[in-house]
Amino acid sequence: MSAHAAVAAPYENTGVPDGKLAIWLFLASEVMLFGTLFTSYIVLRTAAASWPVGWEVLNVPLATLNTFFLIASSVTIVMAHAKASARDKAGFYRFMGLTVLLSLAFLVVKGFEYGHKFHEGHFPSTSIFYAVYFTTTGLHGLHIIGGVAWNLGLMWWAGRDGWDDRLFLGRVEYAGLYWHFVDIVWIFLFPALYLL
Amino acid sequence: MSEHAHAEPSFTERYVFSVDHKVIGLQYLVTSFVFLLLGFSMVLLMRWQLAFPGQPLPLIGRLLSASAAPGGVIGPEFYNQLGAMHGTIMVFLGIVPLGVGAFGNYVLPLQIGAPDMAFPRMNMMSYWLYLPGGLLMLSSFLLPGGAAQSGWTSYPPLSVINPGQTVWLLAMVLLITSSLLGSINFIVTTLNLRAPGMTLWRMPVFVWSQFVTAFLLLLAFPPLEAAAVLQLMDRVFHTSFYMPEGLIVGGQLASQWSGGGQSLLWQHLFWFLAHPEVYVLILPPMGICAEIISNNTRKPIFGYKEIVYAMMFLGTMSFVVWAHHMFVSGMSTTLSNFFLVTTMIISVPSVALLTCLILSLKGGAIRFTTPMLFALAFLPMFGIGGLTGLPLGLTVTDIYLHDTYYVIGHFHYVVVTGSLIALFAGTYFWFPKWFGRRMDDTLGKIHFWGTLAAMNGIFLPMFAIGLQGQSRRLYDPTAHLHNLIGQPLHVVSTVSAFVLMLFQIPVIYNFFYSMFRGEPTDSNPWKATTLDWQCPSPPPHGNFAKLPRVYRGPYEYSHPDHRDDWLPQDAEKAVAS
Amino acid sequence: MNGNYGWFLPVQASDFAPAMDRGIHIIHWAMGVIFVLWSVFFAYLLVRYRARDGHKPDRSHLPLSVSLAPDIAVLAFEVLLVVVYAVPSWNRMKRIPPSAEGSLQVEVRGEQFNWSVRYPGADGKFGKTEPRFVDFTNPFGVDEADPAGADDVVTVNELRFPVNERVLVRLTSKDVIHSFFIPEFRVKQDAVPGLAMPVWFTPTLEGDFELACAQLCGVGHAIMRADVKVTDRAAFDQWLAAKKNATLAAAPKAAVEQW
Amino acid sequence: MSDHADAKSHEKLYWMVGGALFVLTIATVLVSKYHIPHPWNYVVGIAIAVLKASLVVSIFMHLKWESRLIYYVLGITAFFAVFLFVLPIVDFSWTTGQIIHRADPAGHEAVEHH
Repeated sequence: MSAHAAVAAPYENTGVPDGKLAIWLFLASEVMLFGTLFTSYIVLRTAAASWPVGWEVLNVPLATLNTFFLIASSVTIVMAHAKASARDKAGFYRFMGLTVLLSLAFLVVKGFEYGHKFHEGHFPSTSIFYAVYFTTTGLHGLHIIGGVAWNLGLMWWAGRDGWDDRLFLGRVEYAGLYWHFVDIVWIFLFPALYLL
Repeated sequence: MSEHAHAEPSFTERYVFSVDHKVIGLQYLVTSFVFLLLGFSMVLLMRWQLAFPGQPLPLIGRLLSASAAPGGVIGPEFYNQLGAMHGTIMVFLGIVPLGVGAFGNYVLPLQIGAPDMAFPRMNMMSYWLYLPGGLLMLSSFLLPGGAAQSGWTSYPPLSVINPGQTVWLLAMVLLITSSLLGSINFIVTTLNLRAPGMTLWRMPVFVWSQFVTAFLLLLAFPPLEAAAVLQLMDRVFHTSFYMPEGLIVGGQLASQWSGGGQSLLWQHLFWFLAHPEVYVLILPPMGICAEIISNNTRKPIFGYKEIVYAMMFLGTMSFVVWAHHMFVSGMSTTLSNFFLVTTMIISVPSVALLTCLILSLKGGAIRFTTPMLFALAFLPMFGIGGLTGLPLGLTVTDIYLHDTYYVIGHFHYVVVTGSLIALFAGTYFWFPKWFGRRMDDTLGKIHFWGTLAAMNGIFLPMFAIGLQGQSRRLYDPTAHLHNLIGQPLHVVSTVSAFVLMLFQIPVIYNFFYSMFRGEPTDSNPWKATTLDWQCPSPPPHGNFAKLPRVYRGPYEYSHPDHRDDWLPQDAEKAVAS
Repeated sequence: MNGNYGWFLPVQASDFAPAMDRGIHIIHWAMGVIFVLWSVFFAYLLVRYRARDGHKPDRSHLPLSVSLAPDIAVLAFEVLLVVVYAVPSWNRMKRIPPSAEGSLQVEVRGEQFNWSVRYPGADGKFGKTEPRFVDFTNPFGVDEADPAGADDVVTVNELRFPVNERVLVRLTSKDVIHSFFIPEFRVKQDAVPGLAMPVWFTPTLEGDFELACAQLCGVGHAIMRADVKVTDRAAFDQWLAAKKNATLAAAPKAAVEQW
Repeated sequence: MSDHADAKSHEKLYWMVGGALFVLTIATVLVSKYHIPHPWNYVVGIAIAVLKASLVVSIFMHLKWESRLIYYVLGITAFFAVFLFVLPIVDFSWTTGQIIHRADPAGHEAVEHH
């Protein structure tokens, strides 16, 4: 990706490799994106006449299970990075595979939840609560799909000649950083929509 | 320098899908100039309708479609489309890509001695998201609903009810993603790819302005992207983020929106972006002016550190002033006092920047080359723009002046006679670096004096019309009685607008003629000290044959113990003889 | 075109107008002085330091204190302006609405390209309104059952105020954002659907004025205006009574079928 | 980045943090199930979420061992995000007083905003 090796750079630089700086900047912009969604949620909630209680309207036990999936996938992706830095290829495949499986499980549960709501006749246009619910979880779901695609790409690339590429380790770490951010968004989204 | 030496790149790889920051810079340059021309021709149609309401357009009246302009007379719907698209094209497709995309992409790596951007492929992706976004925006004119017609600010509920906004929102998402990737690229390049010896405090002011602008783009655009997604959901899936209860549209209850939303939420999120956006419009041109003034006064600019600190302070404060656009929109009045104070605070760094640039002239030997003429004209013109911002920033006087032509005069003085003139200066200044040839000087001076006079002719009357209380975005100003007295001023503005279009012909001809048959120049015609003039022009792939080492600050002109009056940054030491 | 409008600000026809105009005058005088001073200094610099034979640029710079003087001066002027003028008058004009009893209440509701106006009539109370009762003859959707609404007077695109009496407007909108702007009264407030914004002023001059919509509200934004007439109290009461009889004669049928 | 020597200790640390996150998730669900008086349930809910997020950021995202530059970037973002949050909410806390709570189109009176 970057035009020069991070380590032997003759250039005046900050010691932080390009990729890491880029991913943290990207996460900064994502913080502003999801921050806006949370501001809109809080503003719409304070201005609304009445706001349904998460327990009655949404399936909280299922969402708790979903949270477990996402937290587990966070653990497995950081383990995958640890294994990759320890040059243990089998370990890397095991944990990265687990991460992809857990995120797919999250998507399946989310799909089931959406289907159940559509079946009951609740659509984004039904009320402001459902509008906020579908939009925020939908955008978060899109970010998860992006993450899954990135992780699968990494595994495929590792299989070909990526494992010995000098940028491989960095990219695994950046995939991890992005994934932890998506997990943090869910950590705030889960209580905001379901519990409070 | 480049890591992937492979077979000689094909034509498309070299010019169309190129990863070289110089080619991408030129692609941005030509595309944004075309968009500026398009946006300007739209405003000519509007100006005709404002000066002579109801009279058919001469010559091209018959060419317009019957629905848009029945009998050659522009209809109100088409007028609103022109208004909304003029604003959007000029801001998002014209000035920002020119200032950040073209000049930033081309000149920044050269000025810090880098071979290319940190992520060349992502840089190419930025352009190839910007161009489809721009074409999608333009194509909305041909779609059945017509283009967006709720102003470039697209306030709901009007923008949710009106046709044409969906394509506008999709194009905006593309443009925002392009700007986001661009800003990441700029920040990483500025921090990690500086030539050895080029510490942060030896970077030219232009690089600092691009650096601060990149942070503004990075952190201000995502809120608009989220707000655009919410508005897209309102339009397509009938959610009601911005639609309150009990809307009665066209006599019936608008039942497709269940209500519960807040229209003011969009205004907060939009202006949270739009105010840093206007500082994105002004910071790169100020950086260009600092370069040109220092070069043409043959002495270091006044207060390098003050300028950089003022730019940083301007960037920081620009996130805290957005609601001075909403004083009369129903925002809480206590909050208005807060934004009044922050707006007054942000005027200080603008004054500081202008003071430093003007004091840079003191003690110099001013050469009145064409770029210098434009840069000098920037100072008083931006002064008028800044000063007229005072009554608008003050809550009380804004009650009367909000959304009148006074506002239009204010921001056009800042953007047109401010940014655009500085960007013209940059074009004349760096043209020899881009093409190895110089733009013709006499044509340049004709273009300068004509453009300056015509621009003032358009925008000065707007202050008078605004003080008379004429609202903006009026299809036919004579429909309101209190506007009738200002009608002759509209005629003056319209005539000046057509004159301004005439004066753009010299620069267009000059630009394309000099590209191939201009007077050839050496690699440093202006005798400049910054690194971009120490490499051949046009620079080859990888820019510098030998990696330059930097020994001193950017503006060492008239150094006491150096033989000629400019000492390049990468020169080992001053040579006395 | 009556004599209200000149080359500069329109006639001052409300109690806020003099205060607002004073601010505009002060700022424009200050801007003029600052711009002239800067231009003179700028021209001097261009002439004095132009490139010519025998003229060497000198790199000595003014000390920071001198260069920051203009910024400090502008900031001091602004702080003075904010503390002495802006915050107090803003609070007076926009912060605390006057009591409903002490002022003439009017409900103004913007819709795409008309201003519906309602006076509460003798009982001083507005009738309850429902969105579903809205139709062409009933722009506010006044509920028939509510006795308070019986004596309300409804007009479209026509406002009338008695002179020297405080007016409290309850401003809202039916569909999109409009803006209640009377240039002569120096009053402007966006009419946001879903919000009821208080706007208040005291007309001080009798005559014909104009309410113009100041926020883009669609295709007919340019023609969205209403006539504002300020007369003495007697003429106002007479007009109100005449209007009352007119609306009674054309009272909508009792049962409005539901569709 | 962490070199190989203490890789083992890091892995143990990751599993412990994973466990802590599990426990906190269960805690936040239980807290919301057994109702806490009005203002406090928000405070506790947000506090647990912030605690979980800080665990993920500091350990999983290696922020503890990161260079100061990343702190500056996150500091700037946090500074602007605060304004993005605080000001619209302050504004709407006043604007809600102006909202017209129309009778629900279905006819029954909308609950008056307390």
